Amino acid sequence: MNAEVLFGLAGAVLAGLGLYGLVADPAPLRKLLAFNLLGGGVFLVFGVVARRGAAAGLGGDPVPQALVITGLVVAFAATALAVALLRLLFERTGQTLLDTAAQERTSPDQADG
Amino acid sequence: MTMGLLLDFFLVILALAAGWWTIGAKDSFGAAVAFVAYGLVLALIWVRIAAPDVALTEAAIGAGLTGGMLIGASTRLESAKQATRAGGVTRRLAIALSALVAAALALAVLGLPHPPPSLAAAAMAALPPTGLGNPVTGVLLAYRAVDTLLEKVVLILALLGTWSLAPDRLWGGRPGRKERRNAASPLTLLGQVLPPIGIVIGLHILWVGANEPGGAFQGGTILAAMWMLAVMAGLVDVPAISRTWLRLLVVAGPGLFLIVGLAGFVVAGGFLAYPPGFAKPLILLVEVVLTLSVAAILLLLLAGPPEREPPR
Amino acid sequence: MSESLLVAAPALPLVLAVACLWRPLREWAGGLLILAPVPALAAALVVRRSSVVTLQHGLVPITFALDVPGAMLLGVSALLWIAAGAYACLRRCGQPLGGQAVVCWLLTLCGSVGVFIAADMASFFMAYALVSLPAWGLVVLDDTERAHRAGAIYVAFAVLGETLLLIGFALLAAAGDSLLIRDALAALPHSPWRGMTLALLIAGFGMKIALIPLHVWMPPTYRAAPISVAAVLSGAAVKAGVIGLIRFLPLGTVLPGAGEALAAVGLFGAFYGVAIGVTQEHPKTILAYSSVSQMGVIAAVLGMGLGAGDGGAATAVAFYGAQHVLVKGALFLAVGVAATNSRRQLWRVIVPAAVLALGLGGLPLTGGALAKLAVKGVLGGGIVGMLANLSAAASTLLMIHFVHRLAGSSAVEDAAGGRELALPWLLLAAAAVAIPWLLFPLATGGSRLAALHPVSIWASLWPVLIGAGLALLRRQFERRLPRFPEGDLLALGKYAMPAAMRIGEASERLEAGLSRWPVASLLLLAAALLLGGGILIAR
Amino acid sequence: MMAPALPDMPTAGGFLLVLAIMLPIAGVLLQFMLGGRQAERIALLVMPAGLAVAVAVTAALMLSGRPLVYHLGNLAPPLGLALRADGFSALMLMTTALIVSAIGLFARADFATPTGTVEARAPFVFWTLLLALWGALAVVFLGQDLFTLYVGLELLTFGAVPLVSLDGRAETLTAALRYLLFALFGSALFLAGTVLFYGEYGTLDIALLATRTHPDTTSAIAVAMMTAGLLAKTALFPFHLWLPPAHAGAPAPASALLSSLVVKGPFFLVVRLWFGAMPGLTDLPAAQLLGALGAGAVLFGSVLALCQPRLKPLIAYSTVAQLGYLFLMFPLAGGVGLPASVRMAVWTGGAVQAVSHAFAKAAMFAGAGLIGQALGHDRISGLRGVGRALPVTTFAVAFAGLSLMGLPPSGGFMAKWLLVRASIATAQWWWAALVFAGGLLAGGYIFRIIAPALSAPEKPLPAIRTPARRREVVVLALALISVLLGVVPFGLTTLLAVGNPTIAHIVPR
Repeated sequence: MNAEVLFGLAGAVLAGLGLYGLVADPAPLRKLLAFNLLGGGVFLVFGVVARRGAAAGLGGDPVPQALVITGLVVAFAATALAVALLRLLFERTGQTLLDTAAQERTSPDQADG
Repeated sequence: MTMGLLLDFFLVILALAAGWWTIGAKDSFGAAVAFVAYGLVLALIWVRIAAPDVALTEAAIGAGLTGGMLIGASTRLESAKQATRAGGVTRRLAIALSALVAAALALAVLGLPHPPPSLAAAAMAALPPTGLGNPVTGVLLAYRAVDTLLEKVVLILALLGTWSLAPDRLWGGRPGRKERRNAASPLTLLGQVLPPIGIVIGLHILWVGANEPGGAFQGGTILAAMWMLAVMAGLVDVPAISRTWLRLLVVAGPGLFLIVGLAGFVVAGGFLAYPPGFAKPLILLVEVVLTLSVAAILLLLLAGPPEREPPR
Repeated sequence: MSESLLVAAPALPLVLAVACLWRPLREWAGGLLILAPVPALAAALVVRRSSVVTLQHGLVPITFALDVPGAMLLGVSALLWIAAGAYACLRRCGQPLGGQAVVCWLLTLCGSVGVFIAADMASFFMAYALVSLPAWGLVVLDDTERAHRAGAIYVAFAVLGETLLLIGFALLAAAGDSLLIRDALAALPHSPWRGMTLALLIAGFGMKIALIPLHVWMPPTYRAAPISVAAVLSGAAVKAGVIGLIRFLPLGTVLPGAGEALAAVGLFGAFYGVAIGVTQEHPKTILAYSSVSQMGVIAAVLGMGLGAGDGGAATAVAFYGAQHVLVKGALFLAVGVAATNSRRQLWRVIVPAAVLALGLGGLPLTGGALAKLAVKGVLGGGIVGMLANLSAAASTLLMIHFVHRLAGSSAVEDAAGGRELALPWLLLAAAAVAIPWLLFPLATGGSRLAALHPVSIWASLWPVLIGAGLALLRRQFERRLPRFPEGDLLALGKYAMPAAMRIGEASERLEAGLSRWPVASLLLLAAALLLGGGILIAR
Repeated sequence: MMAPALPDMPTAGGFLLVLAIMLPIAGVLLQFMLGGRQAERIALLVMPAGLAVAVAVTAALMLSGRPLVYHLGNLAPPLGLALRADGFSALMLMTTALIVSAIGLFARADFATPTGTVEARAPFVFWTLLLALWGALAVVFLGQDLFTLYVGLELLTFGAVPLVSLDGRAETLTAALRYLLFALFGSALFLAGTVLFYGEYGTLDIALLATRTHPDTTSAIAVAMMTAGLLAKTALFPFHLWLPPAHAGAPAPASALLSSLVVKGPFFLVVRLWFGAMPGLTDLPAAQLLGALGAGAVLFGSVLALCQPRLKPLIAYSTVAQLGYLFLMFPLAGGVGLPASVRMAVWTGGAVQAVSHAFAKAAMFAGAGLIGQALGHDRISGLRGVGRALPVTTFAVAFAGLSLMGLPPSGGFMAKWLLVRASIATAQWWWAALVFAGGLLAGGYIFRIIAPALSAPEKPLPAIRTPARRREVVVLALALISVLLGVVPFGLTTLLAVGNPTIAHIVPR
């Protein structure tokens, strides 16, 4: 057992935790947290890949490291958009349930514009 | 077992505990707090696996911005009607399948080849023409510059999406509520003292990014944080989203990046290629402007959609 | 020059249909309806047999060719289209036809012409779709509840037929690896999918010619459609199915099983159509059941031809079909014309109509008698030949019933329109008498005199006499006859509806489940695991 | 070791690929900066330019018979990033350019900045996102690096989600949130696979991966995760939970873009992955699983379309169904020793289905928008008389329906014909039966729209707002293209063979 294997397995377990939250927790905010948790796990695996690629005097392969940075920014952007949607949904309806859409198909006519 | 490995074990246990807490916490607020802790532990792990650039980003974005945003959301949505918890069967299935996928991922990680493939040597070999010392910056601003450019566009789209949620009549107005300035509040003091220091640190991180860990995004995050602090202290207000200078600030970074890239067609024989000898100054210029744009975008993303009447 | 007529025949209606999207042109729509089939008629008359035109433009080359069966059906169909077009615009009394009517009419015409000359599968399929689907717009022209119900049934069967043919054609193309019908057909007997291909093709074309039990759309459709539309559908459009069978059955090869099955189904239909037809009240419905019966005879002839490997069956069937085009078209117009005549003058319609109608039963010296003579050889003299003669008797019975109903039905419908309506009708009726005599030598290679021989006359007379006798019997038992709804077996559809509704409801319940986040996301994880497992296991 | 084969070297004209991506992106930046009315003007300016670039790319491919390749920053993969256009990319690029331009023209009436306003919310957001989606799709169709493609997918998602909730009704907010969260779920899975690929092969470049991949445990898991992530984003049954509310709830021009183009992006990447990065997967039972999900989509989506009481949800479920056909490509194109002619049939069939559905669906949603505006509702039971009031639109919707049903001469027919041929040639009967059933069901749901539309209204329709003739013509043009694809295939096979090693050698030039 070395550090890379340890962190790699940790990344996998964290991803699993995130997946569970994403699937099973009904609150969208918690799903968002779980998504970020899942992302963290995946990035950690990428970090392990980078670390394994240490060479040429570098502590790790810089390419995956750079990709993780980009990935973190994209995940943040996603979180920001989702939070804005959630907040507005809450202000409008007082709830943030996702599984109500199934009933909405029978809602009265839309005024499409 | 070496000390280092012991420390790694400890970090892993901390990360798993924070992750567990994020999923299992009773209320959203607790979960969001746990997530911030999770981000900070991850940042430490990134240091441990020799990725200080990522560590900085994880701390700034993963723990700081994302965490802060989610904590804010959890307090806002506190009174939201809660859905009933998933049924037992669903949860058992979710546990089983998530565990299987995690196991598959673990299996895949264990199956990675020896010796591992790496672009480290190639990245270092290509670095001298750029004049940079930090290969991560080389990847972000030169080898894979288009990813970075598109990532900025992603940020702008997220901003546009956030703004699009405003009511029509408030379009063009200022986001958030006006913070009252309270001279006696410690926040005001912080808001007055910290930003100058923060700006210096931010610019420093940006500057050293060329050769040391750091760079546009990390620097921009710190600038945005300082700006936010000043906003929260009521010292400055978030600008109205219709302001031309604000729009210009937001697109300046990616815009300049794109212009430099297109100029590469003419002067360096290719899109996003830098002319020999001018690579480093050009990259630094792009980075400075990108930092400012990133700071503006992050602030605006934190501030949310416009909530006040637009200026007439 | 003459080859270019072959291209112009389907092209002119298509071009006019597109042009008619321009509103001002529709003012002259009446003239266009008469003009549009003219190149097709000319092509049938002038174009040399066995000439081939290939247009190399699209993904597949389009090939047109004309042979004797195709030319016969093309010519008489064009005549019917002209006459019915004239009838349609005269009936409007100067009122312009609607855009829907004109465009759908022209598109159906284009397809109707196209199926007779298409020599490759792609253009045949295209033409077949055109002759089937736009006709829906014609069936529902009256915009009544009945018309829309009939239209829905029509379209359902048309689409079903198209889809069966799509797969059948794909199998055929796979067998021969060529899109030319001739090549594909040559390869069919050796195809590993021969049985399947034949079944699909017969079912697909059988839909069009109302092979039992795929006939249920026909009576309600003809009943609901306007007179002129019913005339072209029953006369010309149905022959798309006939030419389809002629073109796509490997008639030169001996395929006993398939042939005898087709013959049996056809003969059954010949009697079944009459049996249901005599219980019907409305002249148009009776004519529809007569079509079911007549097409049954055609299927029987083709079946016998297929069983015996008799390539000559194609021409005989085409001749039989050509005769039916004119007679059935004229009879439908007669229903319309009868409605415009006062009771006193009704005989002017009834007498010629009766001659034509009895022709379907084989009345000597009529086209019908010639047609029966032409197919006699293929049917043979055995039990099948006997049954065919009996079916002629049955047809006579049905046609006497039709004439009776026609006489009792002044002002049935289409009461508008003037005396000039009689003109296209009379012309068509005259053509129905004369043209079979002209075509007879071409179709059979025999002499017209053969038809005038007393033996032949007796052979066609006795079934008519039996039919007449049966008609008298029918009058006796008029009250005791059961009543069947139009489309008989269609009534079974009411049992299918609840089943369909249940499927719909079950799907909606399933969808409500799948729309739930945990379900969808668990399925996603499961899919990821299955995909990974699938790759790993097979490795 | 041999040097990589020629196609991976940069080619003349490769800069066109940069333009194809950067033109819309530059447009987005300018729109964001100048705002207001300028957003619309810039979109209208970029449309012809982008169209010209797409035409130039296609022409370059057709003339040279070789794919276009460009190395960004003059740096070759694996360290640098490549852009590459093969025939399929060029076809999708062209489709995107045409549909985006058509919808842009169509949407001018819906998203005009009102006079007296400097900048209005909905128009500003719509015009900016229109170009953003275009740029994102260009990245997806041209990118060669899996991570760049990941960023492209995120661009696509972030461009699409705000369009769903553009009118701000609560149910569209829920729809947008579901869409976003499920798409993020997919992104995470895709990213996980990407990470594993890099770890195993040290590159993310598809062309390099194609020469290096072998189906060991890690690769299998990576491909499975990436595929699952993409399926979530393309809304293949049974992962379509987000699609009907999102596509039915968005404003009509946005629905047209989402249903015709946006869902094709992730599908395109599944093709890239299975035929490009990891060839050989289609021999495996996993390909049958993809086909089976496609079959489920066709049947289930069609039945649900038949059950919908309103027009836009019906069209949305039709998208669920039509996406299914695309996934028949995977089980059909596999098989060792499959004749090249069959492979070509499958490729052409899949590509024609993708393209003709895009045009047909854009026409349908745009047409549904016009009908909805004219009537003030989109209940199917209330469609009677629309044929008289809006003849051109009704005609266009009927034509588009023809293509969805797969009747000749439409592109939909050509696609089904080729897929059936391939299923016979590979002795996979069940797919032919599926096409059979799918055609009938599609006939049913199209008939549900057309039949009432062409019948007389029960009572005179209330005052109908007749749409501008120009808008109707746009809808008609979209529908006509989808129909004519079957007759005039525009040199499709030649184009598709460019840069596609599995079929390139059999197409005569």
